[in-house]
Order: sequence, then C-alpha cells, then structure tokens
Amino acid sequence: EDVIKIGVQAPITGSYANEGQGIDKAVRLLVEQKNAEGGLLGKKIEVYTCDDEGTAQAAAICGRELVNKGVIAVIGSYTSTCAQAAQKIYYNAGVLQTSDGTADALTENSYWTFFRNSNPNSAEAVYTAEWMVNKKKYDRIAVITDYSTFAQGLGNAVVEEVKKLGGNIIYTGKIKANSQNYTPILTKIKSLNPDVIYFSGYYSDGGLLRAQQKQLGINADFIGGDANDNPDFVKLAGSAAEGAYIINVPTPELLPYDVAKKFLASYKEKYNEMPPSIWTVLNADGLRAIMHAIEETKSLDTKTIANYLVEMEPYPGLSGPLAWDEDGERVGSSYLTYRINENGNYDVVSK
Amino acid sequence: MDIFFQQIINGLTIGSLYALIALGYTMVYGILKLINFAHGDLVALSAFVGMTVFAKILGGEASLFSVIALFLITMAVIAVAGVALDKSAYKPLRNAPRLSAVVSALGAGLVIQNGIMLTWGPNVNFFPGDLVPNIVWNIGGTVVTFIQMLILVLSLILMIALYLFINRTKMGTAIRASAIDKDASRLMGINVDRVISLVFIIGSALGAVGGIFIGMYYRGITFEMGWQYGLYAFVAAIMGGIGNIPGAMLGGILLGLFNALIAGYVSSTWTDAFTFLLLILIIIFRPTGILGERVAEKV
Amino acid sequence: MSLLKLSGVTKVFGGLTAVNRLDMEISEGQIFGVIGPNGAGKTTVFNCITGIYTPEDGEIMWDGENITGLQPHKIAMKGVVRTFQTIRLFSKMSVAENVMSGRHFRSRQKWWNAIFHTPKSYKDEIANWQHVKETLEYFDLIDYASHPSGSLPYGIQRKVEIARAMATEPRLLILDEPAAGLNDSETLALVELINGIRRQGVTILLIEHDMDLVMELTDYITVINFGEKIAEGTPTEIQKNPQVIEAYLGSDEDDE
Amino acid sequence: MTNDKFFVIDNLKVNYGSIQAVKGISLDVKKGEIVTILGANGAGKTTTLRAISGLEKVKDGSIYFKGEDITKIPSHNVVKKGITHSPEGRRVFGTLTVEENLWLGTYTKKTFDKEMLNWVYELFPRLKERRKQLAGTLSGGEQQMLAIGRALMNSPEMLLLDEPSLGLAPLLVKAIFKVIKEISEEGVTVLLVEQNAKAALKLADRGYVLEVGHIALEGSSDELLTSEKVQEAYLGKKKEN
Amino acid sequence: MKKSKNLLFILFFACLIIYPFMAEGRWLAVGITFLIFSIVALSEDIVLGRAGMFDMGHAIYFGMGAYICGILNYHYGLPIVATIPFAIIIPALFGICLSAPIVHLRGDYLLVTTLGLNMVFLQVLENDAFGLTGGPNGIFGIDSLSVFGFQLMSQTSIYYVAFLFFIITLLIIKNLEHGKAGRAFHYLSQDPIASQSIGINVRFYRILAFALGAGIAGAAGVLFAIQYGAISPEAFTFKESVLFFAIVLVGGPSSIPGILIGTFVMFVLPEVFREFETARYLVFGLAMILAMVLRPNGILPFKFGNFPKFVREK
Ligand SMILES: Nc1ncnc2c1ncn2[C@@H]1O[C@H](COP(=O)(O)OP(=O)(O)OP(=O)(O)O)[C@@H](O)[C@H]1O
Ligand SMILES: Nc1ncnc2c1ncn2[C@@H]1O[C@H](COP(=O)(O)OP(=O)(O)OP(=O)(O)O)[C@@H](O)[C@H]1O
Ligand SMILES: [Mg+2]
Ligand SMILES: [Mg+2]
Repeated sequence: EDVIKIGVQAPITGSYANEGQGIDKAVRLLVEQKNAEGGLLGKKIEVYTCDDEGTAQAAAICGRELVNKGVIAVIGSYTSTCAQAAQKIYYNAGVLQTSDGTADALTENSYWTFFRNSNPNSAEAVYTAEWMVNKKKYDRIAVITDYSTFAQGLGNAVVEEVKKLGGNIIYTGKIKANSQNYTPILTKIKSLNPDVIYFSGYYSDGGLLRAQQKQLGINADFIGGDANDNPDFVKLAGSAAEGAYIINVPTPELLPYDVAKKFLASYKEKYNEMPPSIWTVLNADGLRAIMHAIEETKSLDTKTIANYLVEMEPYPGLSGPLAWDEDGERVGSSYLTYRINENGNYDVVSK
Repeated sequence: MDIFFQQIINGLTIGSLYALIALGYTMVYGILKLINFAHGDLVALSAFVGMTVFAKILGGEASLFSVIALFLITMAVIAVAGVALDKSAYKPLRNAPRLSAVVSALGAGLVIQNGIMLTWGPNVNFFPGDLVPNIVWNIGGTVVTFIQMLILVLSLILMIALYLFINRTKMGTAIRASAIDKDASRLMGINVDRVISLVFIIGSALGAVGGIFIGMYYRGITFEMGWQYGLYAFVAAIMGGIGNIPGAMLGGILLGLFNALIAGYVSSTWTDAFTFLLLILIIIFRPTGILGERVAEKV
Repeated sequence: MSLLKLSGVTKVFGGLTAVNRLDMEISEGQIFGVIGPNGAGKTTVFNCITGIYTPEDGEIMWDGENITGLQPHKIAMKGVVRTFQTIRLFSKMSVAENVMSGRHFRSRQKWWNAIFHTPKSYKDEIANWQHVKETLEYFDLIDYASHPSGSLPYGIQRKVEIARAMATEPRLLILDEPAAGLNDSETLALVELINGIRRQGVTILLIEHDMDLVMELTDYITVINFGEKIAEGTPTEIQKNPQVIEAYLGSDEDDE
Repeated sequence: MTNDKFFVIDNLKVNYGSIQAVKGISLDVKKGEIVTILGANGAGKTTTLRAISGLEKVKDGSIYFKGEDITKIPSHNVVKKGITHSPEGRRVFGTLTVEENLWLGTYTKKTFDKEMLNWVYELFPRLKERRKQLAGTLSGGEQQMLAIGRALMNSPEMLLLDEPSLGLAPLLVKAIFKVIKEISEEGVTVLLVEQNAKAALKLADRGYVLEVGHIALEGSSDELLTSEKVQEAYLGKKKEN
Repeated sequence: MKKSKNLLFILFFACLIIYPFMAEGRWLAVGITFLIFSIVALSEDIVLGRAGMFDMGHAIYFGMGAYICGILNYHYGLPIVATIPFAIIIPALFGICLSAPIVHLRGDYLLVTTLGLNMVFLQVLENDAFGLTGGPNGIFGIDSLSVFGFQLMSQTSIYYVAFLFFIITLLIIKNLEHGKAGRAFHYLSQDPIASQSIGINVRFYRILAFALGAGIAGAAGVLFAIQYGAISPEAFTFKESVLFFAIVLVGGPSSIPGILIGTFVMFVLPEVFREFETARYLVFGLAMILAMVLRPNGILPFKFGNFPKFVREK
C-alpha cells in the first residue's frame, strides 16, 4: 500500500451540517498541506468522508463503510451519539477514532482506539459548578436541559457538581429542542425566584430562552453551556443577550497559539470563511496528533500509534497542549466564561 | 397566583397560533377527507417568505404600512402555494384510495421542508425584529406584551370572520355541501373545483398569518419547525373534532392552555406524553372530538 | 312456541321514537313480512333484532333466549343473519370470497392457525371452500366466482348477498327490501329463490315495498307506521284493512 | 339538423376505464314531454344521465340542449342552462338540515324563492315536518322526497330523474308519479329513468329501452306497453294472469 | 403468467441468498436493514393493509422489541437468543393492551391516536423510564448473537439470521392469507357492519391484527439490536412509523411483493442516491408524490380472488 487512508465520519447533512462540513474541510485542509510536504512516511494520504447525518443508525453504517475502506483512523463524529454508535465498530476493527464528543460515556469503556480531542462534560461541569457556587455565590440555581444526550449529560453533571459543592438547586427541567415556546417552564421558574438559570442545551434554544426570560421579567442571571457559544445566540436573544454568560473553551479567534493562528489563516484563505466553531479546531487537533504519532513511531500499526499517544509528551496543539490518559481522555482543560456585552460581543470574565 | 395568570396568557398566545394553523387542517380535511400533512410546512414556508418579502420588497423598514403589506403579500404567496400544492399533489388523487393522498401529503411536506432548507440554508434564520412596538404591560406580576395581544386579538377576529363566512353565506354553505358530496354539489350548480381551491386559499392564508406570528414572536425560524407546529395544530384539530371549524379553534386554545399548565404545574419533562394522553382520552370518550358530529352510521 | 318474539321493543333517536313498543312473533318455518311507509321504522326493527342498535326498552327473545343488546356477531352465530337495504358486499373481493365470509363462524380454525396451519385446520379450510362451491352452485353463481362483486350487475349482487347469508346456515334469514331496484322479471326469479330457501327449512323475515311479492310470498304480515304496529294478519286480511290502505297502499282510484 | 329540437343525444359513448358502459345511443326529447328510459340493471341508464349533466366524461358523440352543444360543459354550468338532475341513490347532504338541502337547490339563482319552497312542502308534507332534521337521518323514502324536492327548487326547464321510485312505499310511488305529472304539466320537460316499467310507461309520452349500452327499442308508451319484447323482459310473465 | 410469477419469486430469493457474497461493508449493512425493514413493513401491513386500520405508530413495537432485547441483555445479562421470546411476546401483549381501547375508532382518529402513542413511547424512552432505557443515549454495547456457542459476529452471519426471520415472517403471512383470520381482516376492513352481521367478531380480529403485527415487529427489533449493537430512541420516532406506513402504501397494501418493492424504493433507493446529499430528501418527497400519483393503489397492488381452483369448476 502506498497511501494512508483517513476517514471522516461527520454530519454532512442534517441539523448539524455546518459543523460536520467544517470538520471535513479542516481535515482536507490538513491533509492537503501534509501531502504538499511530501505526505506521511513518504506516502500520500487519502480522505474518505461518510455522512452520518447526526443519527446513530447512519453512524453505524458509516463505521462499517469506513472500516471496509481500510482507513487507519477516523476523525469524528461531531455528536457524542454518533461517535458512540460507531465506537465499538472501530474498536473491533482496530481503527483509531478521535472525536470531539463530550459525553462522558465515550471513554467509559476505555477502548484503546478512542481519543477524545475535547474535554468531557464532567470537566465543564466541574468548572461551571465551581464558578457558580464559589465565584458568583449564587444561592438559588435553576437548571434547564433538553432531551439530547449531550445536554442531559452536561446538565446532570452540573447538578451533581453543584450539589457536591453544597450549592442549592431549586429546579431542574427539560425543554424540547426547537419547540420555541418556553414561557411555561420559565414562568414556573419565575415563581421560584432564582438567582441564575443555567442552560446546558444548544444556542438555538438558549437564545430564545434568554429572550423569553427577559420578556417575562425574570431578573436572574443566565448561563449557557458550551453549545450556546454561537453567534446566532446573540441574534436570537436580541437586546436580551446583554449580560448573559457563556462557558466554553476559547473560540477559534481567541486561541492564543501561533499554530492556531496559522491554521485559521490558511482555513480562511482556502474556504473564505472561519471554521464554524471550536469543535472544528479540536477535531483538527485530533488528526494532527495522530499524524504526529505516525511520524514519531514511523509505524502504521494502530496499536503502536495508540500507545504513543497515551505516553507522549504534550504536543503543541491548535487548542493547547495535546496529551491523553489511558482511557483516551484528553488531559488538561481550558474553560473560560464570557459575558455578552451591549454590542453583542464577548468579554472574557473568568478563566 | 400570578404564575397562574401568566401561564394562562402563555397558553392563550400559543393556543391561538395552534388554532390558526389547525383551521387549515380542519378545512382541508372537511372537504377532501385528507390530513394535509404538508400544511405545517406551508406555515414554516410563510415565515421564510415573510422574512424575505420584508427585507427584499418592503425594504426592511418597519411601519404600519409595511407590516400590513408584509401580511398581505405573504398570505397571497402562501395561498398560491397552497393551491399549487393541491393541484399538483392531491388533485390527481381525488378518486384514489384515501391513504394515497396522505402519503402524497407526507411527500409534499418533505419537498417543502427541504426546499426551504435548500433556499434559505439549514441554519436558524432571523425574522425581522421590532415590527411592532415593544410594549410590555405588567399587571400585578403578570406580564403581557403587545405582540401577545396582537396575536390573540387578530387570531380571534380571523376565526370569527371565518366562522360567519362558513355558516352564514352561500359560498360557505357551498363549502359545507361540497364537503359532504361532491357530485351532488355539482348537480346543484356548485363549481366544486373552485370551492376546493378556495378552501386551500383560506386555510393556507390563515396558516401564513400563523407563520408570520411565529416569526414575529420567536424571531428564530428553522426549516424543520413546520413539523412541530403542524403536529400540535393537527392534534388540536382532532381534539376539537376534525372538519369542524369551531372545534379547531377550541382545540387549539385548549391545547395551548393544557400545555402551559402541565409544564407549569406538573412536569416539563412529560408534557408531550400528557398532551397525547389527553388527546387519546378525548378520542376514546368522544370518538369524533369535542365538537365533532356524532352521526351514527345508518344501515 | 315462537322462534323470534319481540315484546315492547322501543328505539329512540334523539327526540324521535323510531320504533314504539312493538310486539311481533315469528314462528318457525314462516315467511314473515314487515311493511309500512318510508321511515316507519322497519329497518330500525331489523337493526334491533340483529344487534346493530340496542333498543331502549323491550325484549327480543330468540328460541327462548333473551338476545336483547347482544353484539351483532353473537346474534349471527345463533343463526340470525341478514341482508341490507343498501347492498353491503365486500365489493373489492370476489364472489367466492364473499360467500366464504359466511362460513366464518362455522369454520373450526383457532386464532393461532393464523400463524401456522395444522393438518386439521387445513382440512377445515378445504371443507369450507367445498361448502362455498355448493352454495355458489345452488345460487347459480359459479360463473361469477372470481369476479369482484362490486362490478357485478345489481341483481346479481343481491343474489350474492343472499348467498353469503345462506352460507352461514342460518335458522332465520332477514331480508331488507330484497326486490328494490329489480325489474319485474328479476323479481319473479327472486320469489322462486326465496321459496327455495324456505323449503330448506329456513324461517324468513322480510321488508318489502313490492306488494305483489309480499302478497305472493308471505304467510303473515305486520304493518308498521310511525314505529307502531297498525295491523297484522295474513296477506289477504292486510290487503283489505282500511287503515293499511290509507297509510300505505293507497286506494285503487289513485292508480288511474 | 339538430338545432330545432329541444334536447338531443347523438351517438353518445361513455367508458369506465376499459369498460364500455354506453356504446353509442341517440335519443331526443321534445319540449314539455315526459320521456322514459327503461332497461335492466347495468344497462347504462344512470351513466347516460350522468353524462348529460357532465358528471361523466363523454368519450364520443354529442348532447344538445335548445340547439346548444352541452357535451363538454362542466356539470355546474349544465345546471345553469336549466337542466337539473335528481341522482340515483338520493345523494342528499346528510349533515345539512332538510331546509339547507332545499336551499342549495337554488344555488345558481340570485334570490331564494319562498313560493317554490312552499310548493315543495305542499308536495311533500313530510319534509316540512322534518325541515330542521339532518337529512342523513331521514329514512330512505324521506330522502328520496328530499332529493326530488331539491331538484325542483331550481325551477328547471328539464328534469332528469334517476329511479325516483326506488325503495318507496306504494303510496309514495303513486304520489311521486303524480308529482312528476304535475311538474310536467307546469311545462317542465322530464327525462325519467325507471325500473318500474309499467308505471313509467303509463306516465310517459314516449320511451326508450336500453340494453347493455344500446337502444334496443323505442316508441310511444302505448307501443312499448304492448310490445311483446317489453312484456317479456321487463313486465314479467306474471302480469299475464 | 402464474409460472413467470413463481420464477420471479425464486429468482428474488436466490438473489437474497447470494447477496452477502456480492456485497460488502455498507451495502451488506444496507441489505440487512432491508430485510429488517421488510419484516417491519410486512407486520405493519397486517394492521394497515389487511385489517385496514390506520396505524401510524408501528415503530413502537419495533422499538419495544429492540429495547427489550437490549435491556434484558445489557441490564440482566440474558443471552440474546433468550431475549427473543420476550421481545416477541411483550410487544404483542402491548399491541393488545394499547389497541383494545382504540380499535373501534374510525380511520384518521385511529391514525392520530397511534401517532400519539408513538410520541408517548418516545418520551418514555427519552426520559430513561425506570432507569432502563438509557435516556436519549439509548443502550450501547449489546452483545452479539451466539447460537450453540457460535458467536455470530460477522455481518454475513447477521444477514443470514435476518434472512431466516424474513422467511419465517413470509411463511406466517402466507398462512394468514390461507385461513380464517386473514380473510376476516379483509372482510372487516371493507365493511365492519356487514362482517358483524355474518358472525365475525370484529373487535377480536382487530386486536388480533395488532397483536400479530406487534409481535413480528418486535422480532424485527431484536434483529435491529443485533445489527447495530446499539439502540437509541431516534430510531423509533413517529417519523419511522410514517416511513413504514408509507412503505406499505407505496408498495401496495396486502401485497407481499408490493411491500418488498416498497421497502426497496423507500429505503434502499435513498441509500443509492446518497450522492444527491442535501437535495436527497427533496427528491425523496417528490418520488413519494409521483409514486402515488402514478400508482395510486401502490406499485404492485394486491388482487383479490385467492381461493382454491376447484371452487370455480363446474
Ligand atoms: N341513526 C339514526 N339517527 C337518527 N334517526 C334515525 C336513524 N336511523 C333511522 N332514523 C329515523 O328513524 C325513522 C325510521 O327509519 P327506518 O330506516 O327504520 O325506516 P324504514 O321503515 O326502514 O323506511 P324505508 O322503507 O324508507 O327504508 C326514520 O324517520 C329515520 O329518519
Ligand atoms: N364507476 C364505475 N366504474 C366502473 N364501471 C361502472 C361504474 N359505474 C357503472 N359501471 C358499469 O357501467 C354499466 C352501466 O351502469 P349504469 O349504472 O349506467 O346502469 P343502470 O342502467 O343505471 O343500472 P341500474 O338499474 O342498476 O341503476 C354497468 O355495467 C356498470 O357495472
Ligand atoms: Mg328501510
Ligand atoms: Mg342506475
């Protein structure tokens, strides 16, 4: 074989299409650059993309397809559910997988093939609880999640961590994503006099929640989990966006590292747009780490590569130092809290 | 106590949106005995059309004139779309088994939904804000906004007008007759094809009002949102007694209130389950809905 | 003892009393006629007997057993089977399958035979089709066996409906206006057919507006008007009854 | 020339899919006449009437009314020309009241003719009694009265009646035939389809006998009544004794 | 005519048998899913096509079978084979209990009620009822099927297991067609009042149709769980029910070849046209409309007149 095959499993269509397409674009950009340098171990890299549509069922089919194509590593998927649905297939086939999925369950099985390139929900939850209970000293905390794997995982973890710190959760509830009308649940929360409303779901609902919160005259603070970090949050919330907090790892533009700046510049040049979110960058990091490991070990044996990834010294990533523990969990976290100002821009308020 | 009244206001607002949309289901059902599964997607389409009409044709400046024009133009466009939908997907199936048209409607829904996605993109779009004054009344802790009042009052006016039209005018009686027996109606001199088109025009235009309200009230609009509203409005129509116009209004309001009260007092995680259990109970005890006629089959 | 006995049967729709305290007694082997103006409640009486409606009041005794309010299929299984005023065939199905439907409760197959057949259920299936074949032959319908019943001429459809009812091997056959829509010569054939069925020992209860047929066939007649019985007796008695003439038959002067 | 005739059908053909229901029939009706079409079940009588009022697509041939070709006119416009059709099987509007049904009979008219309504109620007192009842809950006979009454409400020039005596009590059959006579005397031309051959021929001026889509016989009522063929096929042997 | 039909059937089965030797990877997975969906569609057809009840919640029973298999295996450690009887019987019982109060409803009312039940079912799954369903995640890591100590892990072996289930389903439906119950379904769907009046217990047979349909769909659920090793609520939403509903109608209600073609058109073709990407569902919707307009009774409609020849002979 004189080519190295890399798979991308991402939602190219469906609700998360732009995120999935971002991952695909980033991978193709990196591969193009690498091939221009003469390839990996002297071999050209080929990319195979499979659209998992953001559904578990399609993801399972993708898993089989990519394994069959003979890829040695798969980048993706964007959602935890899809990453998880194909995880066992890659494990059985000995194919490496790196995903930004944040569900804690992804590393529970300690599959040696799996490497998370983001931080798990639990890490975000620890940070969030710490910030809410110890920094802001909120007394009455209301938590809202939606029905997605991700949001429920994060929401439940936050509740747990807050309780660990002795915080007071006055309400937990679920909304149905995209149902737009959240006044019933907010009215209920209003009657409980919260200091803060924490929402672990996605921006498309978060923006509306914030707008409707203000409209109902609820004066509590609003904190959105990482999935609220999207320009549309501000557009949806309108003037109500001001003062809302969002907790996330840094946005691509805020990344301080030189490698990151270079990567973003070439991404912008090639596609005439910025990556849709930090998740694109994280997945790019996953690929970069794997390529690095291949070069260091001079091997295409996935087991060897995996071992190297677990043992390697932190490697400079776009999103900060890259290193993994033996469960495939990324070591170290870099969460930030932003406050949205009256112009709709982010101010970093806490690291 | 203020949360109770707040929930009532919440419920009435969303309920009258459901009612407006439900009228489209119920009218088409009445005349074609067809669950027009694409109606919800027409509603979604109207929000997008409204957004574009406002930005591109009306110049994006909010004024009393431009808002009224926004409504009228969008209603006209969606009415035409509704008639086109009927002519292309349902008319060829008038004499086919009933469920064939249902499948065709499901297909048409997919077409509209994905047509929206291809035209306006898969991401959230934004309906122009501040079309109406941003007035908020706070009555003893219960918050009511201008847009809520607008939705409530305008919906009510439209529904009453429709009711009178159907029951008091000759054209309205022709609609009711065509709903019962098309051939016999033709023999009375009624142009049934035109009556059916009229029904699609009215139903779609009312749906368009609903769609614009959704855009104005929530701002963010997505290509998939039609399913959600469509399903609830359809449930409302069934609860009230499908084919029955006051039933659709009652069902819509009832559903809105019920949803708000369940989310407020029982559980936000089980609202859907409660809603559908209510529906099932209503149907079991009143098999043709709350206001549906109960004509025993004559043997 | 009477085979079927109605006492005080009353059926109300909203404010309208369609059948009012009706008594009727049919003996085994009779051809019993029910006549009366349109809307008198004749069909409603039949619907009460066959369980489609439950009467508000009164009692229907079948062979000494109270069958008031029983479900229609239970009543059919006791041997009371009917045809309808407007033909109700399984119009998309073939004539043979229509007649086979009459064999349903005579068939000995169990519900789990829906999943797998046993030699016994298989034999039962063949035996019932054999019975269908005989019925088709009796009614001279064999040529139509595989025709979809809905596209057949009206007269044939009437016959299929009677054949279907007869396939259940009923004790009482209830016919609601069997001659409606038939022309005179077809009606004549129908008379023959009904006489033949009577000869098999089946009791017959029928509604009919064709007075020639009623007079020729029936042994005994009940006349209903506004849900109430206004007369009963043999055909000749009825024909002379002034009340019946006034309410139903009309006098002969009208004829010319 | 067909123009001077009141109503003419010329070589009419109608198909249901591949089935030929009407295979080329020609007939004509003069103003003020009662003409009856007789025929066995499935002969194509109903199909012919449906083709006249535009409910069925005509495959070939033409229909002229007062010199005008109405073959391709949609059914709702046929009514406006002055032809109303009381269909087979009553087809009343079940969930409308009796009175609403009658009202719809005047749909093409600008104003509602109260006198017409009173006349219909006079013809059928039962309808007056039940005028607020939903038509679907009427008995078969009552519905038939309503169907005819509804057709009369349009004060037609020509009335198509499809088996008006179907399922009616003898008294009512007589009544309805009497009404048809009255209607005709008021100048309405009647084309009557009937199973009840004897009664129909007694009433009609002329008749046509239809057999599987063809006209088998035609003539004045007296001719047909005495024709052996008609005697045998439609009146039954029993009439001999 | 009859002969060529038999020949086509034999050809079709031959193709199904050798398919795993010709396809691999994604296409083999598509083949397995085709078999599974065909089974579900055939079971939906018992209720919708044959008994004429507008069931738009069939994904409930399919999902129930899958979840019962998953739960018993994952939480209680039962081997997959041992879960099969439960995955058939429990959905069948649910089919009885859920349908009993609603089978008397007419057409569209039944449709919306079953659709509603599907929504309730989904919410039960998503809310992780009794801590068993795993919430929106579903259940991951279900064991593979092992029979007599053989681990049937490979796609090919799963394919043949599905094929076996498929054949059994076809046999059941054949038995149904040639017996009292199957005919009763047709009678009552065309005219319940006439059916009652000749002694058919309409209610009993309606519920029986649901029970049968639910049981078979439950078995298909097991196959689904085996194939993916993972189950999550999104595979059993009311949109899936709509898919099965549409398969039956596009293919031809009551017609076995029709339904197989329907499954092919509605499930396999979209896989083939993956290249259309974003426009795919638009094309899919257009195809649904077109299919119905061109073939209102389904692509291969069912023909009545199924009875032994001797009946017709003089
Ligand atoms: N389901 C129903 N709801 C309301 N009224 C009904 C119903 N069924 C029958 N009726 C009324 O009951 C009366 C008797 O009707 P029925 O059908 O028994 O008459 P019938 O004697 O059979 O007449 P025909 O000879 O015209 O068939 C009629 O006035 C009819 O309007
Ligand atoms: N909708 C239809 N589809 C197919 N065939 C039809 C249809 N309607 C009628 N036919 C057939 O056309 C022929 C003529 O039918 P038509 O109803 O005109 O007869 P008719 O003389 O009115 O009979 P009847 O006395 O029974 O009313 C018959 O063979 C009938 O089966
Ligand atoms: Mg009657
Ligand atoms: Mg006719």
